[in-house]
Amino acid sequence: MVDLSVEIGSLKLKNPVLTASGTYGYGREYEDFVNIDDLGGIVVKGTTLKPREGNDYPRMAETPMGMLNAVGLQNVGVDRFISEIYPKIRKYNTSILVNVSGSTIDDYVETASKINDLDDIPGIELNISCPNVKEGGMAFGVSCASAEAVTTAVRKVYSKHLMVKLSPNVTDIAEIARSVESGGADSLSLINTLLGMAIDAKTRRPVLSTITGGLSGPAVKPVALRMVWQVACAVKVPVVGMGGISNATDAIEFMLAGATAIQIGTANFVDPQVTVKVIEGVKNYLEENNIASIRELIGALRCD
Amino acid sequence: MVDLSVEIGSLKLKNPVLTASGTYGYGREYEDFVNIDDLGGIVVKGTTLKPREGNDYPRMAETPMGMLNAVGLQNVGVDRFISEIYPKIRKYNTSILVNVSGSTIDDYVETASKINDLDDIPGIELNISCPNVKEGGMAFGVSCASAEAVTTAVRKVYSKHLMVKLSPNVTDIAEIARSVESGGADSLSLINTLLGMAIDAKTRRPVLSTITGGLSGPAVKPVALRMVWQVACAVKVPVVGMGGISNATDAIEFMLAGATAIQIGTANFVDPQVTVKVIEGVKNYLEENNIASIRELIGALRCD
Amino acid sequence: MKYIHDFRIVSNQRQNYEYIVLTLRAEGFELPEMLPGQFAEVRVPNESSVYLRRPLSIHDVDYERQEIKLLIQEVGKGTKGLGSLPEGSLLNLIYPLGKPYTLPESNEVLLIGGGCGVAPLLFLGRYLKNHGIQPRYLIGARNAEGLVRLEAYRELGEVNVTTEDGSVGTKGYVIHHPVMRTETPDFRHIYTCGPDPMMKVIAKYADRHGLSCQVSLENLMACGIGACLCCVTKTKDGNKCVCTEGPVFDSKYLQW
Amino acid sequence: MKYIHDFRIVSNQRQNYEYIVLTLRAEGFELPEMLPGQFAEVRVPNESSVYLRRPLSIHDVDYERQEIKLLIQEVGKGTKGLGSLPEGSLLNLIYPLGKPYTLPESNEVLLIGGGCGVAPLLFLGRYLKNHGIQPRYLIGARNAEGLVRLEAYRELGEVNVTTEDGSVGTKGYVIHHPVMRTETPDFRHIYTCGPDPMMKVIAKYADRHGLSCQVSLENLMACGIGACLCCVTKTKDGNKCVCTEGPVFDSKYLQW
Ligand SMILES: Cc1cc2nc3c(=O)[nH]c(=O)nc-3n(C[C@H](O)[C@H](O)[C@H](O)COP(=O)(O)OP(=O)(O)OC[C@H]3O[C@@H](n4cnc5c(N)ncnc54)[C@H](O)[C@@H]3O)c2cc1C
Ligand SMILES: Cc1cc2nc3c(=O)[nH]c(=O)nc-3n(C[C@H](O)[C@H](O)[C@H](O)COP(=O)(O)OP(=O)(O)OC[C@H]3O[C@@H](n4cnc5c(N)ncnc54)[C@H](O)[C@@H]3O)c2cc1C
Ligand SMILES: Cc1cc2nc3c(=O)[nH]c(=O)nc-3n(C[C@H](O)[C@H](O)[C@H](O)COP(=O)(O)O)c2cc1C
Ligand SMILES: Cc1cc2nc3c(=O)[nH]c(=O)nc-3n(C[C@H](O)[C@H](O)[C@H](O)COP(=O)(O)O)c2cc1C
Ligand code: FES
Ligand code: FES
Repeated sequence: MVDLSVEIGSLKLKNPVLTASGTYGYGREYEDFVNIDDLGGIVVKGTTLKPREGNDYPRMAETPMGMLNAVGLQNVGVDRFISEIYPKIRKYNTSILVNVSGSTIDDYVETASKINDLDDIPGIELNISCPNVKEGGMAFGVSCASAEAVTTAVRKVYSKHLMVKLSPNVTDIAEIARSVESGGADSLSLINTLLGMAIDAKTRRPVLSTITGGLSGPAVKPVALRMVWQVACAVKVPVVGMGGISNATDAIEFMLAGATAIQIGTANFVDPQVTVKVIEGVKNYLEENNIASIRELIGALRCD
Repeated sequence: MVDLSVEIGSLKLKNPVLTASGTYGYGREYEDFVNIDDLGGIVVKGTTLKPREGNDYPRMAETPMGMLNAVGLQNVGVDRFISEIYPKIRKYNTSILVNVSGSTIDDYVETASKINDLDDIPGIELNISCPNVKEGGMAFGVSCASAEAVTTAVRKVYSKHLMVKLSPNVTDIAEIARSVESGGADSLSLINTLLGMAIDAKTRRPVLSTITGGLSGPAVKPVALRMVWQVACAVKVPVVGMGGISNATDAIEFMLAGATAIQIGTANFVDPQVTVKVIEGVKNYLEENNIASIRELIGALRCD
Repeated sequence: MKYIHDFRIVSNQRQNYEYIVLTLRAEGFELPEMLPGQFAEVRVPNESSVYLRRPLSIHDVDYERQEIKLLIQEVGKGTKGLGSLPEGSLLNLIYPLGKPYTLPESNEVLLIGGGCGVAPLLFLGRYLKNHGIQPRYLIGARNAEGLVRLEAYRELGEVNVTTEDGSVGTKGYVIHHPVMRTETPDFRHIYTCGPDPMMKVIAKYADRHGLSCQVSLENLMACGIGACLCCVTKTKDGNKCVCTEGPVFDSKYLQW
Repeated sequence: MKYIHDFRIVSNQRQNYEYIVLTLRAEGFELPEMLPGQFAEVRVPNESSVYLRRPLSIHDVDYERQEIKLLIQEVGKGTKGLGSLPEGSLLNLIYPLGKPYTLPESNEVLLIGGGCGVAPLLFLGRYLKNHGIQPRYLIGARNAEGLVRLEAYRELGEVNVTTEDGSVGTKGYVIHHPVMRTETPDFRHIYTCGPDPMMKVIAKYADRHGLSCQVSLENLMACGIGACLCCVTKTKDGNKCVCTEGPVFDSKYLQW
């Protein structure tokens, strides 16, 4: 039997396959298709201090092997998350991380400290990289100073696993990664979506209500893989890779590039069972290659 | 008859369709498939002061709806370009631009000034954005100061149309665009390739000899379109858009976003006749929509 | 309960230059219960640059033959890809999705369809009939050729038609048809599916005459199962997902 | 002169679990002159995430029937996509590309193929024969099943085989075959195509015995026409494009 378990710092996962925030709801949306307990973990929807209605429709556009979204962090807010949703999902026998978003440092801090009290939430993923809301989010993720500041502030109030999710819309992601590491992050996840745009030539209008939106799916995989490799080379904390992962080979590539675990996002829309197929496929790869533990793959890229 | 002609500053093109540097050789490679004189223009291979052997094989990897390349500016150098190639291509009845690359400002300046003397080359495209060579190129394109400095230096010695090609691997492309405009560029072209990476899970090695390479093709179109829109909003000089353009609809989208002309790169590999098909398709679009001149499309995106 | 299944395409029948009907058979599994107005998220096989699934209404269900039908208007890459599928090949569906049309409180109904919006109304008519309610149809199209599958609808009830060019039936849009131009409509419940502008006019008409009106929206969707929040419409309670809270809504609930 | 043409697939014949032969007919145009060793850049239709064309050797040409053949090993998405194409459909080719094998200076030749590298050697054998030179083959595969189209090669000349598992012919690689183990080879010219490691050993052997050796490389290609510079190999004159300066090279010219 091959060993699929990995440790992202204090976070012990039964396997390295998590679901990406904003693409898996609260897990329950996929219960008809997957035994949620089989997953390494789920990262639930972006959660903010106050409820958010999100952006106007239209919020999506298909692009070549990808999609743009402009959901804009529609969510019920952290209080209703705690009172209504948490009780229903805490029973899952998998690691549930909450993706925390905000417009000000105080927002992040207050939301994180509320989640700190939830016994069955072993960690948060700090989203300093959402391109779809005007008032902030991504702004924190594109400068070293602000990325470090928000991390440091949340670190003070949040005692469990603190994962920080990086924006790919930057000149030098390794530099941002090092700042966030200095700020006290336990791990880094990347990439969030690339800022993109779609136009309808017929109506001569932008497709999205917000004009620009976030690109995800297989199209972004080469960029994501490059950034994961750069970041993994630049920091000591574990890295969680994502961006276009659609099958076991993709997942293995990210781990070779240095990811300790991976997240699957957009591919869930195409195949709601993709997560368990990836887990199965990774297991087969290890067996075929006589590798006892998946941990041997982490950063095992041969560059000689 | 609809009018397809556009003007990029002093550069008058019979239609807005150019070919992107590094994907169309010197035009001659496509002579069996296309009447080169039908094109709006061709941007020839990245040309450097000294001949370059380029990077080691393997230099490419296919990715979802795109490709990575790591050619590394293999070229015969500006002197042999002038003595051997220029005489053969100057006869084309289309605008020929030379893509100029370098590792130092002096390289750029010297190469540009040699090309300034060629009667049948109405402009150069200054490549400050090549991700595939260690010693420079992209480095110039990712900071405002160096982007402006190289533009200013070349401007002093180059009296014809100076187009500067921007890198998409930056946090704020509008800021770089404004710097290059201040430096004296007559127009801006974008995007060059996005820095990406491919891994072979079987061999556990990078696919490219250089580990990372430049991503192009339809996959990058949403990012390119967004950047063209941002840059066209930020500067007064004309913008030439590219990145994944594969058909007339794509071309129209870039023009609506603010491009005065467009370049087609990777799509030439899939269909060597794509350029003339795009020209034909754009003509049909204008006719169907009763638009007299293609210039009416430039920046005509409705965002109300 | 939602399912993900491979169906066998037993026939792909072209209706006109832009409509096709796919008949899909369940092989190796039982068709689950489906209700009219529900839809499937269909994976387009082998089409480069069709990445996401496409939402399509359940057009008809035949439990005896274990078959369902999809009525598809070819508008873009995905639907054209579906139109070119050979009989015998497999098609992957996530289904049945969304909230269905619900039974009316009294028997006088009018089912109004425009464009590919007629698709769910065949299954709905059959369902109403099975519940003792006689469906009556009002179907609009651009021209005579645009009216597809009329025989199937006629088997279920009276069919009134409008065409924009007047080539068949009343000239104009559905709201120009005599059944809707009277101040004393002889129906109490409207079920409609079609372009938003059409449905908005119908919803206003229903309001004015105190009729109930169930509309089925066709918003752009990425997941179809409530996970991505891309398909929202404005309602009295804020943004709601069309794929889970709809596609069928009481028109009064919407703020579109 | 290079062409871009849609060919009709008149047959798609499976050879074994991983090899197929496509027979393509020119319809509405004349086959241009092609030479052995040249290749085509083939567009894989309808395959999602196969974006670029795939280079494939001209396996055989029949000017009378206006047909060409491709011998394809299914190794990934693109070649599998080609393997699943229905007869009657169209396939777009850019062809003929690259520099061909050239005629030898004397008549004693050996054609050595490994894996899908056997593909160009059928056309080459026919060409040599037409020029009065009797081809002799040495073909290597993993096992008996991996040896495809042997009858076709046998029609042209003597065929020697090796298999790695010894199930047919000599056990081992092509270089272990008796014709290559003698210190006095009875051939003066080697033509080879196959995996680089195999060809390198063969090139060394040729060197040692003063034989001429033409190798055909299978580098990764994006354009196939000399425009992208992705397909280079190291030569005595620096990096050269395999698609235009090759795929066939005199082994002495290479520095691989
Ligand atoms: C719940 C639901 C049920 C549906 N039922 C049916 C049905 O039974 N039969 C049927 O033919 N169609 C139905 N549709 C519409 C169908 O999903 C779209 O036509 C299809 O997704 C278009 O895909 P495409 O790749 O062919 O077009 P694309 O290439 O993606 O787009 C072509 C053009 O159509 C527009 N378009 C695409 N999708 C939609 C949409 N959902 N609404 C409005 N405009 C759109 C695009 O903006 C573009 O201009 C339904 C949609 C929904 C949400
Ligand atoms: C001039 C030339 C002539 C050729 N002639 C033939 C022929 O007649 N018959 C035939 O079956 N094949 C031939 N090939 C090889 C063929 O082009 C590749 O096998 C094919 O492109 C693989 O595409 P794919 O999508 O199936 O595989 P992919 O999914 O792209 O790749 C599958 C695996 O194969 C490897 N691979 C892909 N292309 C090549 C390549 N060119 N060289 C080495 N490894 C590769 C990849 O790295 C990967 O590991 C030729 C190649 C060249 C350059
Ligand atoms: C519809 C949608 C909604 C998303 N919402 C969030 C979010 O709320 N918070 C967040 O950090 N990332 C969000 N993302 C980004 C994904 O979590 C992920 O980083 C990105 O999509 C890249 O991975 P993928 O290519 O596998 O989808 C969203 C992505 C999509 C497609
Ligand atoms: C094989 C290859 C070689 C390239 N070489 C150059 C180059 O020499 N100089 C340059 O400025 N851009 C070069 N580019 C970038 C293209 O000109 C273009 O900016 C990019 O590919 C995006 O456009 P596309 O998606 O239409 O290909 C190259 C691209 C490719 C694919
Ligand atoms: S389509 Fe994803 S939530 Fe409705
Ligand atoms: S494949 Fe493009 S130059 Fe050879």
